[in-house]
Amino acid sequence: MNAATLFGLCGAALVGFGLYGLVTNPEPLRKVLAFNLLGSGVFLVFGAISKRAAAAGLGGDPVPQAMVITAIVVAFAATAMAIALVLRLLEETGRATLSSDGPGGTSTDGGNS
Amino acid sequence: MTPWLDIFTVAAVSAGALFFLAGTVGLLRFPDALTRLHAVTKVDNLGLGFVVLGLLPQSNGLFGALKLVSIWLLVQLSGAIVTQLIAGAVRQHGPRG
Amino acid sequence: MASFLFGVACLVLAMVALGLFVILRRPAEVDQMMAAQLLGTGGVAILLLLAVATETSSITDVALMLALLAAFAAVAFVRNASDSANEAPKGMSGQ
Amino acid sequence: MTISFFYDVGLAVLILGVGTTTIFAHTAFAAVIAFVVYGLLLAIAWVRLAAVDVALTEAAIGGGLTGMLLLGAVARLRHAKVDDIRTGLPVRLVAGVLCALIAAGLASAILLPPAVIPTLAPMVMENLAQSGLGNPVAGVLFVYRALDTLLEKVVVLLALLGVWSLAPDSAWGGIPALRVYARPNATLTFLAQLLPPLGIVVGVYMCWVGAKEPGGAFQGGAILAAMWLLVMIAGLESPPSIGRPWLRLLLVVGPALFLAIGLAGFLLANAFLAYPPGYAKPMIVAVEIALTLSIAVALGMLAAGPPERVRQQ
Repeated sequence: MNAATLFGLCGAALVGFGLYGLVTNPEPLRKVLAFNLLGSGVFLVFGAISKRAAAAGLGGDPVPQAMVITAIVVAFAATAMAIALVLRLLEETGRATLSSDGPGGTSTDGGNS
Repeated sequence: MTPWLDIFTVAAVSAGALFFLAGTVGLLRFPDALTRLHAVTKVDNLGLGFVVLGLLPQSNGLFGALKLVSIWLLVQLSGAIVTQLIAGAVRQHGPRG
Repeated sequence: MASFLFGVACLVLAMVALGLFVILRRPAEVDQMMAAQLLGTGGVAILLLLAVATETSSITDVALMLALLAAFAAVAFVRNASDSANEAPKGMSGQ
Repeated sequence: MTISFFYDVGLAVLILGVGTTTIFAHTAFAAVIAFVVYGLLLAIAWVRLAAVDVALTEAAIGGGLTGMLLLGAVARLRHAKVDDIRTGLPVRLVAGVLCALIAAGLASAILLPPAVIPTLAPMVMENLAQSGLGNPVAGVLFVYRALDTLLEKVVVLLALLGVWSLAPDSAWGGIPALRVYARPNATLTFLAQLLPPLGIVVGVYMCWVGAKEPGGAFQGGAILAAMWLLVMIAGLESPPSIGRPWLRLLLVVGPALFLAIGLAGFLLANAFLAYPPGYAKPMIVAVEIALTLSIAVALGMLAAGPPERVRQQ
């Protein structure tokens, strides 16, 4: 077991936790956090794939690394958008919740892209 | 020459690690927020200082050594100011904040 | 020398982990604000040790970045706490 | 070898622990703090994956800017009415099992690598010399996958437009609702006077060193954005109103220059986004400098949020 496998497994577990938080947590802000966790788990899996493909004197394959850099910036832009939506929701309705039909309806998930 | 420099590195870096240990003990054991803050910032900064001192002979060239020292200075400065900020927040809300 | 530095990095990482464990479990927000501070020193020490141990000088740049942004994050934490205190005195959770 | 393995295991466990804290923490504030710590820890982990460029980006964006953004939201949502709905136990159980299955699927993809591991590293290194760059990641970003990088800038601008358009009509053209310190604080003012000059030097250094070593426009821009936000939070400079011409000019100068050079590629090198031989490096450096400015302004405005107040002239 080397570093690549280890952090890849760590990334896989983070994807699981992030997805769980996204599905079960009713607060929109916490959903955004969970979505970010999910995303960074995927990035770590990419990192493991990049490290595994080390060749030509490099520590890792630069193509997945460049993709992760792009993805981090895009994830930040999406998070900013999601947060702005949550705050606008609060301004309009005075509540920070996604369910409109009372208890039980927590499966709708907006605000994340 | 080189073995002496290596011994110096080992000694200073070990001293730095010891200070990190002390800082964590303080964080665990001290009774209130202000003393814990003190343990985290002051002792850990000293630990970092020793680590940087120990790494100086191993760094590549004068530029690398200067960079190490300036990182330490940056951490030292920003750490000191941020600690003041946190302590101000503690005072505003009472010591148990 | 490299494995010694790695060993020290392990030790510092363990200390940071222990500190974070304690800090994140304490209910008072003031304690939680120290988390960024802890990584600002401990994380920088780990990265500098790794930079020399693996002979990759660019890791020093990551340490520089971490030092700058840990201070930035700490400011954001304090801003948040002082905001909430001004708006609602009961906003802070007691111990 | 063994000692570095211990280190990796410790770091992975710590990241998992802090990551789960962001999901299971009781208060949103604790969750966000854990997320910031998680971002800074990930930067340390990326170093171990031989991805120093990613580590720099993650430290700047994951640790700094995202934390700033989320903390602002926590402060506003603190007094919001939250319906106390809890997801029922059966739903949580089913979700847990399904999420564990997905994680297990990903883990098996990691544990069972293909017989021949695909890699593009040799191709990148073969062609890197032509571009005159020394950093393979910068080479991928600005030469082989330049279209991705260009489109990403467009995405960031579109997200900014989206955030701005969420403002009520009456606030259009106003200044962003960035939360600042409620009262002047001498310590913070001192920090905001001291740190930004250092940060600007580091940002410019990151941008400049990016052609040769890890670093580049993203990392430099993110640092500059963080320093700008620090000055605005401390109240030394109020956020600009979104209608300011210089703001809009800075926002588009990077993507516009990139696009112009891309279109010039049709004339000079017979392909979109191709660089004429011999001029690749100066062109890329020019694009990087313009992009650093645009990214800094765009990220800073994204973190500052939609416009709220109209006064300020």
